[in-house]
Amino acid sequence: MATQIPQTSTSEHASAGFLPRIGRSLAVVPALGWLIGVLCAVIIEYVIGDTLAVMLYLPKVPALFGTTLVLKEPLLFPSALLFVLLVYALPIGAVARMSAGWTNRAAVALERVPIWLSVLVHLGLLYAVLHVWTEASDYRLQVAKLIMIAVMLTLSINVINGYMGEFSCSHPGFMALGAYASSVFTLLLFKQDRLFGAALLPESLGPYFFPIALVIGGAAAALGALVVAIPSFRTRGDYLAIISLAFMFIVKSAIENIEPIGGPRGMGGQPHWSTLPAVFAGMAICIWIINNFVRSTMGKALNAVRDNEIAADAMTVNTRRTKMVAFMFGAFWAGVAGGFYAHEVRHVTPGSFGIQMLAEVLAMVYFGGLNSVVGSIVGAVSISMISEILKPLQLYKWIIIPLILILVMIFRPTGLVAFRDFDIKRILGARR
Amino acid sequence: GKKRETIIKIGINAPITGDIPKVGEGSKYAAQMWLEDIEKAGGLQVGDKKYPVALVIEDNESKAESAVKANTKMITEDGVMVIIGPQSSKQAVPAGGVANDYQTPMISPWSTNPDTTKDRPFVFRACFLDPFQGPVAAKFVKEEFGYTKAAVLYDVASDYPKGLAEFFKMAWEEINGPDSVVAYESFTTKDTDFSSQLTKIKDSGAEFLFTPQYYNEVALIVKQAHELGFNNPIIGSDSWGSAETVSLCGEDCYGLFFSSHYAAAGAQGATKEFIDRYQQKHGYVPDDVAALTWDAIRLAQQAIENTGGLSGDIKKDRVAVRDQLAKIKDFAGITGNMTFTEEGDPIKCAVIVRISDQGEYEFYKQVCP
Amino acid sequence: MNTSAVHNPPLLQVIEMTHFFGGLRAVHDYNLTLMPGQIRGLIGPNGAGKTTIFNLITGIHTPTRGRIELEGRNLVGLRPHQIAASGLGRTFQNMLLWRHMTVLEHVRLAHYAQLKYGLAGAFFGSRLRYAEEQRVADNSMRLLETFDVARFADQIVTNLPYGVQRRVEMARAMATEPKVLFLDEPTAGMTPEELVQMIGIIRKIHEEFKVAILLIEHRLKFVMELCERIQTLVFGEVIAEGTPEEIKNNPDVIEAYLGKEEVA
Amino acid sequence: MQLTVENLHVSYGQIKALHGLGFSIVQGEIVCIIGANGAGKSTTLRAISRLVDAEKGSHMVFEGKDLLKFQPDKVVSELGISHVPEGRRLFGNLTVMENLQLATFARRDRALIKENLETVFEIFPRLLERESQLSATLSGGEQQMLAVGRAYMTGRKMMLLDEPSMGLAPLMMLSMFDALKEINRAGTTILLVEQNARLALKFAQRGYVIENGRIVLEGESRALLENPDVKKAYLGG
Amino acid sequence: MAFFLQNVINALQWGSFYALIALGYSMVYSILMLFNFTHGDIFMTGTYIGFGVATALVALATALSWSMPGWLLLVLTIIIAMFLTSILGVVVERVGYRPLREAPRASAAITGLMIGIMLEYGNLAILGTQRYNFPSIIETVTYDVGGVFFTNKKILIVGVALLLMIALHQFIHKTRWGMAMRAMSYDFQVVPLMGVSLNVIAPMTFAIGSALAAAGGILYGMAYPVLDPFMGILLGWKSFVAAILGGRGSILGAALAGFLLGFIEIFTAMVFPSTFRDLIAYSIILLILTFRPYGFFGQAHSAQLRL
Ligand SMILES: Nc1ncnc2c1ncn2[C@@H]1O[C@H](COP(=O)(O)OP(=O)(O)OP(=O)(O)O)[C@@H](O)[C@H]1O
Ligand SMILES: Nc1ncnc2c1ncn2[C@@H]1O[C@H](COP(=O)(O)OP(=O)(O)OP(=O)(O)O)[C@@H](O)[C@H]1O
Ligand SMILES: [Mg+2]
Ligand SMILES: [Mg+2]
Repeated sequence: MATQIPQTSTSEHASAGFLPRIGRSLAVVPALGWLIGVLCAVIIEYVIGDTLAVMLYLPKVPALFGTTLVLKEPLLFPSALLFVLLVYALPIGAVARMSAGWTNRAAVALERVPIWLSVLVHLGLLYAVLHVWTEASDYRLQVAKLIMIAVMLTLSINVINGYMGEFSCSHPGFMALGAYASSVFTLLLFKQDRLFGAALLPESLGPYFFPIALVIGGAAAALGALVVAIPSFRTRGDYLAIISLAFMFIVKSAIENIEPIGGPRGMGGQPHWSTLPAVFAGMAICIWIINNFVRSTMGKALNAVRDNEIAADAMTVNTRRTKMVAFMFGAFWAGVAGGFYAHEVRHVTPGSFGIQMLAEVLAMVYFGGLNSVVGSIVGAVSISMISEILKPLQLYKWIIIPLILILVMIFRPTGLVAFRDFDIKRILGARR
Repeated sequence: GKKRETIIKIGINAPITGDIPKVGEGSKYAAQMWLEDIEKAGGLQVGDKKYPVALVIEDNESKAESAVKANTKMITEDGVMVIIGPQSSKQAVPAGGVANDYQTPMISPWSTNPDTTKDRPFVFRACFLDPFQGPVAAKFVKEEFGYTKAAVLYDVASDYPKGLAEFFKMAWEEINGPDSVVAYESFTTKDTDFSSQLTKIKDSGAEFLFTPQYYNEVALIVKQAHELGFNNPIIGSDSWGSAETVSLCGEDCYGLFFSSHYAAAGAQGATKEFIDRYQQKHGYVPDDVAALTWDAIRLAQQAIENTGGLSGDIKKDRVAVRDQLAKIKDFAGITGNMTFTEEGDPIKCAVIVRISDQGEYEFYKQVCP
Repeated sequence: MNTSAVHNPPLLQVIEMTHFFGGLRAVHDYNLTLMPGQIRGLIGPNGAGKTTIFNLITGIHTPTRGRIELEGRNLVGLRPHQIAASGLGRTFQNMLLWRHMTVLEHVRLAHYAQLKYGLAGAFFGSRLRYAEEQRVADNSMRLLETFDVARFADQIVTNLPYGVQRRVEMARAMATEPKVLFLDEPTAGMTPEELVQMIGIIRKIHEEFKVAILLIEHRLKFVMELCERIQTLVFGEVIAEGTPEEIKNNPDVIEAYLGKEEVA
Repeated sequence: MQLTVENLHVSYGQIKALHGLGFSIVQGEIVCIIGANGAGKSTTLRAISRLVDAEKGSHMVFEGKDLLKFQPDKVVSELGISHVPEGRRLFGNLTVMENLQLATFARRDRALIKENLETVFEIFPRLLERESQLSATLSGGEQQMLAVGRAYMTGRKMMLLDEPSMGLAPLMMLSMFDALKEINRAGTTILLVEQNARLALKFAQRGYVIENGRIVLEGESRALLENPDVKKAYLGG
Repeated sequence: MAFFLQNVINALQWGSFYALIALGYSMVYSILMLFNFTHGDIFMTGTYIGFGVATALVALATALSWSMPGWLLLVLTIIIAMFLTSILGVVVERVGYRPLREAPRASAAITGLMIGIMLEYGNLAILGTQRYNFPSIIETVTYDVGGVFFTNKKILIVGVALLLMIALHQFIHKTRWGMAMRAMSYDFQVVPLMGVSLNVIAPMTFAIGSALAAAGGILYGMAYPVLDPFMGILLGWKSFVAAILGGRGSILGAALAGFLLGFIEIFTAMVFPSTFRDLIAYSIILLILTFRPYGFFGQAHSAQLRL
């Protein structure tokens, strides 16, 4: 509900007495209303952002709500805050509230059409918001894309670690497989390149083949996942964690030893196909399919395997198939995320897919919340943002982020939004 | 509104955190020393105007993805004119792509991977490449000792040692015929035990060992080799060129040779000045990263000055700076004289350094391409 | 053994099943002929091997020796979920519930083998899937009502009272549409009042779903009232088999299991 | 009074389990608590052995000492209250013998320990047979025996028994209750929680009936057995 | 032959480090059922503490112009460092693990990971990026027996590892304390009912584990004398591998698996091209676990992950 607007809730802390009242009056706004509010805000920023920034002595339109400025130049904090208030908080709140009447009516109307249509309408709006917002700065765009890739990755690991309850450490490995497989595909076909020679197809055709490249990446990762899935029939828990860890090391070491794909030097020159619409579509599809799956009875079998395997077996659940599906499915999306990553960063090295990345994705998934699609989104977005914001602190960043995580774990041991169904109907529905 | 003043911003893309913080620190300190100089002079004189200068230091966390983000941010948000860094090829290659796309000159002080600068007119580097340094070491050993059987020990998972090891092997086999590298052994980053590889090396009858590793590994490799009874010479590369090599390795390393950009002990002129200043300020002799960063940033300064005046339009100025960079001839860096090739790689001489019996880096020999 | 078998083939037949745990012979030459719709009891002292028999039949352990046939089809060597899907439902002595799942989810999941929408349906949400999920949900609610636990449908099982959990477990077992239901001490931890209620519930499902039932129980009242025939197991071997009356008066059973007071 | 409990309040997060419950026990008694599922019987025992925290205002005194001041391990080692928890809760990775030995962790009286051990094996000969088997692989009833034996080994001023008859075969149940009587005769107070009310009341001298976290009835066992309400609600008609 | 024997010795030394660290890891891991991801960093901190203590002792001895014999210096260093590091272990238990005792195990694993990162960067923030040279506490003596080289330090290291392995195994299996620890790994909630205090057993476990890490760290520092704030990461993960390969709950298994890991790494590098070392070594581990799903001495029931 109110989770949709972090800006207002953080920036209006001062008026604590107000807050409940504002909160109540905003509670009637449906998702549609919020989206429209945010769209207005980003359009306002697009139009007058630069002028306003100059007036507020800001060097530029603050890229991430001024958060990246605050630590570098604390003096600019009031200006940044004012900017955020004027450009985001106020317009969003006002537009959302004022349009609540008709957006609610629209939401009611949308409740009557097939759900996918309603979802498409909302997604379209959300995309519009992102599109306008990222127009302002390429840095913003890149951060947004990398966050969306992180969301995919976190979701995919939640399938295994959260829904099925195995402590899998192999995700960097899956991602590496996806990144490399899709890169090989695109470089082979569309790029004149040191490793594979001339392009086989004209590059202009490329973007149409990008989905295929991603699927190939995902498939490679899914195939790799068999190495972990098959032992999981007979063992689990810690032992499986080690198997998956070994898998990660094996993938890294194997890539290092394959000269044709660059060995430790890595592989570069991928075309820049991870555009905003592509990544956005990828993420939306990923969320949609994963959410579909985990909410189906077949997907709930993952939970049963996690909570008690013997009982699952005795209740006709094919546990082997379930594990196989979970690993391959999770790995598939990690591979797709890897494909996006490779075509965004445009250079992959085996060294990137190691323990450091593992620590990061684990942090995201456990911070956000186990067994929850929303949790993964929250985890990926917040950890990525915090990590971006605190960069100016350099070393101390790595003391503060762990501290935050420890506190979250102590007070919410299963993560921020754990064990909650992502109920699209309820989220998109009208509010009364 | 009000007109914004033109500030020349230099971006530093360095691994302040992550697994090689020392490298980040060296880059940061060198850049800050340079900034002091400029500020003392009241700014950077370009044409007939003095411009204030600012450093934008971004941490790339020793990660490719963060290096890319840092470059994008510095270019699109901060509006830097030149980027110095990233240091490791793992980050420099992808980050170079970004710089090139945005037509922003970038100089990586330390990256040896050919891909960093290849087909990227806007990307330069300040160090020499493996295809040059490998043969230098091979030739030196042949001329100096006349050996015929070589052993190599390197980190497979790391770009620099692996590349150098390969070129060394190629050069050595060219001189001494096939199979003259009798042991070609490897390990993985962060390994500390090399006993198995060293046992193999010793068993192979190699007359010397070439190991293009970083200083922390050098200490371990040399000590373990001695413990295993391998007492033949051990030869290194420019990555040995940190004061820490000797402080960590101690007497075990005395008398060994390595190829490098400069020799700290015998340094003269600007080089010595830099070393002394750095040491005074930070308490240790700067390593090659710091020296190369210093040269890179001075190269950038030179190019900016050579433009003869800034237009105020950052996009145009960047192109102008890049053109001037490409034109630089015989730049007198503290790590040697440099001229850029077509690809943006410097042509420079190497020196052979001997670690003296006092543990100092003595100039031994110069080798030019 | 059973003469009517000629006309009416047995539903479940276990022949000379034997099992060892290491050197320990837990079950020895166990035979069982269960006719459709029959309710049978299995009693015996602690550690006699009753639970082990259940585990063997339902595939959790594989018997060292012996045959198990359901409607003439061999079950030995099948994986537990296949055995379950072919018509053997069960509950567990220690109740194996899924800690993080709601009551309704428990029962829904037990329909797993009946789902036909496949992975594609699960991923993309086909029409078939929604139809099936709806059917499963309806059926689950019906079962919950049968067991009188519908009001807990959306609660996480771990916080529920013991007796409720037992009934959820039975509802879950019934959702697999078993032909034979194995109940391992279904009344452990229940009050006498609930015990009576449980007798009613078991009668009801027996009639409504036409399942055959094999139950392990130490509460004699329960066994005597429900079962047509009872086997008594001691040290893995059946020492007596017969109607409740016969068992109650069998001196061996009294000696090994019941004790004199209980009968009196 | 050996144990006095007054105004006991316990909650599990949002769920309130006990609402100001109170009762008392005299040294050497056998007292039982009966009640429906979820009435709060186990919670009461857990509160006494301090496994769950009692809320403010609760009052528990054992032999003149404020029970609430003791850590759970001290309740066992210093006050001598042992507890057979619901669901047995054996240490499955330890053998039968190790489970019994661990129970004497805080005890120093070696000679007596040895004697007690023999007593346990006398009551439950099956445990002796299975001495070095991992307790996780015991049958349900065997586990129950071990749980009782283990509690016997810890401290013996008072024993809290949570459904000790669960899963025991009739004969075994009789012998266990005989053994408990024996233990009681040797001076251990017994507080018994049972679903099987008839059995419990037959065994105990006094009983309490608990409903929704409150004591609703108390009295001599015999009286309770005759009480029509109890008969109807807990004795199966 | 000399070549082979030399590698056996290499493997023994290298394996004994894995064994030593895995022992400490296994203590906490198998008792508290925690993935103790901090262990590698406690090991690192222990090494630094040992470094500090040794340096201070040498300085003290010089100041008092007293020539301390090497073995005394070593013993003193180890004892003091073990003590100090065990305090660190207790603190880690108190802030990082105790509040999460009832939480899913994976959450505690994450806090562990995070505390580890804090230790790394805390170290970096305090001591800077410089690497330190661990003092050579005792004089290295190299022996050459028919072309096989080994040093007095190697003998010491292998000896200590074996000794600690046996001592710890006895402690866990033969004493009441050990029994209580094992019980705790199975069901910590009812451990108090045995008259055992969780708040004594858990910190004690951490203290022992951390002290072992310090001992291992000092020996490690003597053998590989380059200190680095990130030196514990890889060793920590590998000892994690060893502890689990040995089988949950088995101290002996952990140590043996540590030695095995050492042998696998050294011998794959010996037999195959060393570039394939990790690939082959980890494939072997993967295969071992595929065919021995519960490690060497583990039991099936112990594999459940508490969530
Ligand atoms: N995995 C195992 N390893 C060794 N012995 C086992 C194992 N499982 C069970 N046993 C032993 O086999 C015997 C039979 O156990 P089972 O659980 O079948 O008894 P039961 O008849 O169900 O008893 P109860 O009525 O007490 O539940 C017991 O003595 C038990 O200790
Ligand atoms: N760990 C827990 N978390 C939440 N609620 C609990 C927990 N344990 C018990 N409860 C609740 O507290 C109340 C009392 O439970 P308690 O276990 O004491 O009942 P009981 O009388 O022992 O029942 P039973 O006969 O089923 O054992 C019940 O409503 C139960 O649902
Ligand atoms: Mg049983
Ligand atoms: Mg209870």
